Amino acid sequence: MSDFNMPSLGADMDEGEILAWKVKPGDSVRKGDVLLEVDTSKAAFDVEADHDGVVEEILVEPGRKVAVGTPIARIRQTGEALAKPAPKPVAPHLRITPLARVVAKDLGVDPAKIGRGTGIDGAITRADVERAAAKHEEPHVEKAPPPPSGADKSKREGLRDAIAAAMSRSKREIPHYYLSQTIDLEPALNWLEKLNAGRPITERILSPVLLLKAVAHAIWEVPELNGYWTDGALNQSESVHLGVAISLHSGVIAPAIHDADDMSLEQLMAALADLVQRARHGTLKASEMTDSTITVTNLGDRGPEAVYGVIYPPQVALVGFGAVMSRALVIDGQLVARRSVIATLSADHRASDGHRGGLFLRAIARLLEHPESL
Amino acid sequence: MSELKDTIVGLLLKIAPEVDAAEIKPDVDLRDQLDIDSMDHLNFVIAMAKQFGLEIPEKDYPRLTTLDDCVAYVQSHRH
Amino acid sequence: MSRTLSYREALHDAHFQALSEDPRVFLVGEDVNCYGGTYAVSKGLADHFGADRVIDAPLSESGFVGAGIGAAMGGLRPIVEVMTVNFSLLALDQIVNAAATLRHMSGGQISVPLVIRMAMGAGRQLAAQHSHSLEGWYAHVPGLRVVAPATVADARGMLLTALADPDPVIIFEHVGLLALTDELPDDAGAVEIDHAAVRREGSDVSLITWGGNLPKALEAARQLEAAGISAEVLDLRTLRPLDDAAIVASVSKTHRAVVIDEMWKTGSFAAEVCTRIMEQAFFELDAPLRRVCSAEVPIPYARHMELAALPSVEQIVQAATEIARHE
Amino acid sequence: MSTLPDQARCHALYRQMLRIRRFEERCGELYKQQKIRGFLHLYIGEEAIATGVIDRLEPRDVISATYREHGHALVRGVSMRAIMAEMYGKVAGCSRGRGGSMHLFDVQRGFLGGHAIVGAGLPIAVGLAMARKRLDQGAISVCFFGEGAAAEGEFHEALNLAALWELPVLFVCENNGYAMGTALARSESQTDIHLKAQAYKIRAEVVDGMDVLAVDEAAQRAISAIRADLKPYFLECRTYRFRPHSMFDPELYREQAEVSEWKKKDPLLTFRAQCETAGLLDEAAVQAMEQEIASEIEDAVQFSEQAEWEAESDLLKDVYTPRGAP
Repeated sequence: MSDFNMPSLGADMDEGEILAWKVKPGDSVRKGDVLLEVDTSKAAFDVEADHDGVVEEILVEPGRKVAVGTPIARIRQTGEALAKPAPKPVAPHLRITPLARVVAKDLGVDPAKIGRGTGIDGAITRADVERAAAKHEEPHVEKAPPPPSGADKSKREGLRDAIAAAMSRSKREIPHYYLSQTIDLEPALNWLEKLNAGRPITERILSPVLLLKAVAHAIWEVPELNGYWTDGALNQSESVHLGVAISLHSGVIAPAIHDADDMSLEQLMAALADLVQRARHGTLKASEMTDSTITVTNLGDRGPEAVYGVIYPPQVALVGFGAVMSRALVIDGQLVARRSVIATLSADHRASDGHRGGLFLRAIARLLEHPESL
Repeated sequence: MSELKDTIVGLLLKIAPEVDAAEIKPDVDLRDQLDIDSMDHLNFVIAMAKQFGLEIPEKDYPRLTTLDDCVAYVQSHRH
Repeated sequence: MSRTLSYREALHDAHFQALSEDPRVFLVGEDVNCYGGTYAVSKGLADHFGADRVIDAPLSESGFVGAGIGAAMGGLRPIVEVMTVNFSLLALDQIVNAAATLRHMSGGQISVPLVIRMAMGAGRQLAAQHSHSLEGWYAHVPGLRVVAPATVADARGMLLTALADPDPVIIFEHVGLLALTDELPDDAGAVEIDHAAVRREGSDVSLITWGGNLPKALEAARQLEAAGISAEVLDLRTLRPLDDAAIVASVSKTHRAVVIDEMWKTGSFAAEVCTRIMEQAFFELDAPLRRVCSAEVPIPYARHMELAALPSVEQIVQAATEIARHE
Repeated sequence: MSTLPDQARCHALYRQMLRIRRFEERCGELYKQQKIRGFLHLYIGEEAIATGVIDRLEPRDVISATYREHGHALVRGVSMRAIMAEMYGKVAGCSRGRGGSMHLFDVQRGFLGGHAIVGAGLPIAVGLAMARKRLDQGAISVCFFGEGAAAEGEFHEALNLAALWELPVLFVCENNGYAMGTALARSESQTDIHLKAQAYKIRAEVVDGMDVLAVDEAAQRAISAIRADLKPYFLECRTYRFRPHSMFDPELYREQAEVSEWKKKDPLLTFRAQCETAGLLDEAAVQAMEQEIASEIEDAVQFSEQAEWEAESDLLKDVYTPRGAP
């Protein structure tokens, strides 16, 4: 028998709210199966089983918020004896008045978190929702002017809280250094256009995928940029899980593409498309939120020229790409207009030095000059 | 016409569920106003291609910049 | 200038005015002339207007209601008094099969500008054949207009408006209201009958009713106020066509509603009101709807049993408190 | 047997009865072709009554009838096109397609239905008489109904009110012997319907409803009496329905022999024979009438075929008088 604890889904996560259990006592689960949905201050995530087994007991019902590390279920590992009969399943229906449901949506309050309401038979009423919303907003009252009203206000604030905590910690603890390099993308983009020309729309590759692939391979050459700074030391990661910054209305998140370095361009393209889609729909998995070993932020072909990002702790590096645009470059002594991008590196000086960082950026540039090798 | 527009807006909402359909301006760059990235936009173009049975070459992507563009594009490519 | 008068006097005055102003108007019904009207509404009218305009009818409800329909079709403006809604069942054929249908069956050629007045309601120990509330049955029928004056001003004014209406109008006069008094301006007259009226503003719960239960709802609202619950009282006034907008507006303001109806709960008009709220204002609701209706029993004679069968102020207060104290 | 009037009147009476007969026959055919739906009650055999009575009325008089009222509407001058279109359910019908066969209305011609609740037309006719008496003294209200209505309370209430209040109503009972399938003797203890009227002190007489001249004469008597004193009058016209009650009726309740016996009294046959004997009508005249009538009917059918259906968007029309209407 083992306790299944509220997982940490990020460095900034202190507690989590159980939105819904996807399993019930008696269910067999395999490692990787989704057990429950947890809401952190950032977003809702699916949490997977970490080993095969049978769900014995649900310890914390939906709607409750518990600290990271709190046992929330008991899962008997395969082979263990049955401890006791399974308790009756938890009633899943949320008792809430129609008005409260509407107001909750307007205020961005998740009614499932409110618990028992004060209405008839414990129904959640508008007043319950408004109280919950007020509680949520309280810390902001002094710090900042109230944000614009509208849908997902509270969710937005939750995510902002998390970003604020993580970024503050990053700037407080991590001695950043910054490097940049202009990279000629003409060969890569020409190659890609040819590749795409013969492909149906669903199989075409977007240029940012090339950049991701280049980053993933460049890491092989400068591995100290890939990993975590924990307990005063660098723990280099053997796997390359690329965190990809995705801008949502509520704020930026950077879920991971696992083992990006082993992927073909097509696989990477598919993984990225899937990740963006699920990020938009709030159906990311918990592991995707915690596993990134390095983050890439790409401000897109319409963004600014360069980005000098803040490292997401406990990672030790962040790679940024600005807008792809035509620039005057000197190629073989000639001044020519070339499509190019400014790649930047923000790195933790505790884990690496500028020289190694420079090699890393040059590796990216070199890889992109020979896209066919990617 | 407006049915077509509604269909396209529906596709957009699938790509970017946070968007408020009522706030989409028909003549403003979708990526700017909806804060979606190139991947979202590609997903949107793919969805359009599937929905309307169109083959949309890469060079046509810039012709799908605004909602009005999309409507016009579908109308001119659909028989 | 104004004067205080009773609901009964207001009805009388309205008849007097109607008979004075339009020679096409006549009143027909059982005991409206010599007896002065069962509830003395028409007392003295025959002296002024003569026996051929204040006409005693034999006990032939279908006959004289049908005659009223024919007279209305033929260009007159009859007021037909049916002694109680219970007796109107003897004329149900004429009201439902003829008055309500003729305009439609004739492709719009015929109007039936008929007014039927019915006493109704319990509270006077008249037992199970003189006390019932069936206004919802009539409100069910397209082609009829159904009104229920609950105030002295409406008793004074609705008859005149009903007479001006080109289609059949049924006026339900709750016998519990006859002694109600109020001050009316001397020039009080016709009132519009298209809209419900907020009789008391409130913010926590809507008490929706009409006719004879309005005083109970108002009293309940007073008691609720003392308990810290602000009740809005909506008087529907017209049951067909129903003023949906007023109902939705009140519920959208208070987010809770109790509908008070002296009909039996099963198939009551309150059920119709609740359903409209569900259809049109579901997402405004912050509590389940409540109905306070008559107990499912023919109205008993014995006083205490009769009272027990009817909607009471206490029941209204209790229902409202139940849904309003859970904020 | 009554004395025959002049030739022109004989032609008019015969022609009117023939017109009803041919129209009803065509209706029966159209019903089988499903052009006419719902209930269809044919007046065949009873034509002499509507013809004899209505012909004697003035435009200011009003008529109410039953669901077997096509003949009455035709005699009253409601256009055949409008009647046929109504049965087709077209918006050009006299009740805009909302009434059908049982609910023909034409207010312009004082034809006020078309009432399909047995007995319910009588109180309404009483009320119409109240209005006639007050607004147009001398005008009368005529009410047609079957003998089945005599079993209804409304029959008795209406007769009593008309007599009590002294109202100018002509009650015309079309006694065809059967209330649907129930023979008179099986539903009434007193089968002489006019006696019931007399019990309410209403002048009442029995008329041979198969003889158009007898009906015509009785109607003249009744109508002038009513106009003179504004009191009701009651005619019990004994007649027979040659066709089933409605198109759904298998006629299990009467013998074919009885039908055959009555058919010998066919008002068209007997009146024609009478006129022919007197030299007032011949085959050529009848053929000319037949042709005219056939083309009128054909025109009505064509008109109805081509007429428009009412738009469904008008569904809720004519439930209430539009606000602001006069």
